[in-house]
Amino acid sequence: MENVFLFAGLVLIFASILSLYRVIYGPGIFNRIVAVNVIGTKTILILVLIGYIYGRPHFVDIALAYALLNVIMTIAATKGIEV
Amino acid sequence: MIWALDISMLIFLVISAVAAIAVKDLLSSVIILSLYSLIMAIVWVELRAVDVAFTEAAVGAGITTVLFILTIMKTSGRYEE
Amino acid sequence: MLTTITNIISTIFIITGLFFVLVGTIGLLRFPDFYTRMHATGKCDTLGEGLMLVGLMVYQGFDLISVKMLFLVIFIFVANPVATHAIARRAYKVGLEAWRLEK
Amino acid sequence: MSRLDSKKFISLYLLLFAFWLLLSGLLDWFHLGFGIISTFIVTSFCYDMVFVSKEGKDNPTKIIRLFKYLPWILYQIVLANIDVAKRVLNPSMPIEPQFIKIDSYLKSDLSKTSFANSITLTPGTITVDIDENNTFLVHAIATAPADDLLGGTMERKVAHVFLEDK
Amino acid sequence: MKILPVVVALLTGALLIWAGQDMPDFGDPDAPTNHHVADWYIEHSEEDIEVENMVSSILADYRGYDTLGETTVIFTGGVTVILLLRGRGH
Amino acid sequence: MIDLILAKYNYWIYVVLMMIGFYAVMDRSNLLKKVMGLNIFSTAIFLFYISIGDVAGGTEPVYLHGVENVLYVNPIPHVLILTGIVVSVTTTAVALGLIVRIHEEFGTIEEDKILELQS
Amino acid sequence: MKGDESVIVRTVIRLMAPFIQIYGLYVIFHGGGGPGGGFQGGVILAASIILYVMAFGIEEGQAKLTEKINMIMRTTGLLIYSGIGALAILFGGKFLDYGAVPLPFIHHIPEVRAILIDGGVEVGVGITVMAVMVTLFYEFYPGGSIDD
Repeated sequence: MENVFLFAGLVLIFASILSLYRVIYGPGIFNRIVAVNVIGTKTILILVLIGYIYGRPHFVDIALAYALLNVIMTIAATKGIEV
Repeated sequence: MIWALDISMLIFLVISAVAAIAVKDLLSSVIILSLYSLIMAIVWVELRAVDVAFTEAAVGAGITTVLFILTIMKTSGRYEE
Repeated sequence: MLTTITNIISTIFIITGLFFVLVGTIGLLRFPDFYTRMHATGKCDTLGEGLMLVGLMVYQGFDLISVKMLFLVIFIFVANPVATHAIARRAYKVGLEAWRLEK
Repeated sequence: MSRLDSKKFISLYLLLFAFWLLLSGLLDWFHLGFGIISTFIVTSFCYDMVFVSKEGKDNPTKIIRLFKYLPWILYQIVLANIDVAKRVLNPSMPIEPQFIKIDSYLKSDLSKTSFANSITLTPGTITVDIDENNTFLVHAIATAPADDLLGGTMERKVAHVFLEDK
Repeated sequence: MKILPVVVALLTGALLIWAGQDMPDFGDPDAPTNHHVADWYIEHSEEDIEVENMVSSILADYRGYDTLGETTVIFTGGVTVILLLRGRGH
Repeated sequence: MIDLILAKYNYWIYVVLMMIGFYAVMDRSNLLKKVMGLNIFSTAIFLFYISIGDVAGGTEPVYLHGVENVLYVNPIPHVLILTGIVVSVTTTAVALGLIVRIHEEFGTIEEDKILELQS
Repeated sequence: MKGDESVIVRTVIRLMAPFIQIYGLYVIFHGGGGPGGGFQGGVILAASIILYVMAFGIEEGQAKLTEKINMIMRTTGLLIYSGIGALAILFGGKFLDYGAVPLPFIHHIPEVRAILIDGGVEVGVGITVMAVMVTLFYEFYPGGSIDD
């Protein structure tokens, strides 16, 4: 099963690197916020999967905390754009 | 095989650091900086520093980004001249 | 025997989730404007990551860790659409033009 | 400080304490004691945030109906993803984006929120804005899903869950 | 783009790379850093303090002074920002 | 040579990150960019410390019960870096406060213009 | 500045905030058993208040957690930490030597130290960090600074 988790982690990182294109070149601030939000939700999964790869899965706490704080980051970023 | 994950994360880290410095729009730069710190959190879980990863996730996503954005709002300028 | 079956089920869940996540990423790259990109990310990421977490829950069995992952699934299903809505609303308020089909 | 409603307070306390137990899982007196104290602090800090008085009637019926609603919405989410996958992977990309407006008769905050989240998760539509007159502004990716939404099936189902049938 | 900052940054980097050649390998279990106090902490921390997380026990007990100083630093930072941004014009 | 690069790759990444941060602190005239460069610089140093304490094949420094002869990662750098992160956050907050104050005083946060205004 | 988020964001934040706070307190009290501790829990607690202020506006937030209570909490946390250290001197130990503090019913010294770390020191750090972070946020938020 470790190979499945490792494969899943690598595919998620590949998807994040594809999304990085939108972060760097994406026209305008909104595309960047969307792409960073997407990479953030992928990060939650990568954190859980690394816990399983190392065989100590009781570190889901970090992923939970990150999920909570990702929302704050997104809402704060949308607030920073003046209407 | 974990080294593949490690190396790709590190390259990701360098790219996002360069992007954070090079982008002209200040708000975009702050958002890329938060991306940088979340990649850093993954690197620290890989190096088995769980507490440090927790702190970095909390600080990088929660506090530093919010403070930077509020400063940009107060200094009333998104674009660098 | 039982372990093999659970492993196969969780692998199926994880692979399906990965497929949807990849579709969302391709949509993020391919769609022509901001609002249509939100369609790809808002839906595919939510379901893809939910499916992967369910697969990990099946692998883990029933204990406190899988309960925490259940919280994570619920949280993603509530928070992801709200984040999508917040970004789209601010873009609409700012007056971002939507892409239309050229006739 | 508004008036303390003891029923709301106790139900929120029990809910949060159950959440604490599921997170902690340690049943020794030390952690249980801290659980009781911290749940009390949080409950007294935000007792007026979760159960709002105008939404507080007949909660058990709502929960039963919510569980009946969940399978349908999950099925719709899967349909939505297959729909997006078809559109993304098709080389010609069959999309014609448009904005539509829906006048809704939903009243409470909770039902509006559920309706907006359901719109975002189901095929081809995302909620963009909601104004004071309960008008939802929806971005649709093609004409067919927009017509589906204007048909009003989902609104009726959400209204049924929150006891707000017309 | 001015030339001086690039040169200074590259020089510093070259110096660090030159110095880094003598470091022990990455992830080497026999590196000297992993064997002075670290072994003692890993072996004895659970007998001394009934806490599973070694980082917590070192942070709050063996190196309690550090953490007290850290908390003081946070407090001072908050007070400094208040002094900078509040109540001007007096 | 190739051995040297592969055996210590974390160290070289830290050097690269540090150079990026250092360059930003020196070259950018916008004060916010300088603070961002400072953040990147400090994270590079943290990466160096944690890399020193890493042990290949080790596990997290949380006790595993019921298993003999577990190899744990060195916990001391983690403790030092926790303190370091906290101090870095406080430094950032104070620096941002100073930037807000500078903007109120001079009306700009570009270093060149501030120097012009002062002279 | 008033919060200008839509009713959807407000409702979700209103429903989520108590759970985020419980989670933050859980992280503070379980610093010994896994990852976490005072600093991380304090930041999560502050994050819940930051979310509340961003959705409902600064006046609502400062009515919930007033500047006076915030000031008291800022100092209380530091006082708890150094107070436990001073208590150890009072009972004949050295400064911050938790084992010297006598607790009722518990005389096993490693357990005393564990309890004082989890329930005393981390709580002090958490309270200080939370109050300072909220203070920073109030000061930087447009219209949040109080002139007295």
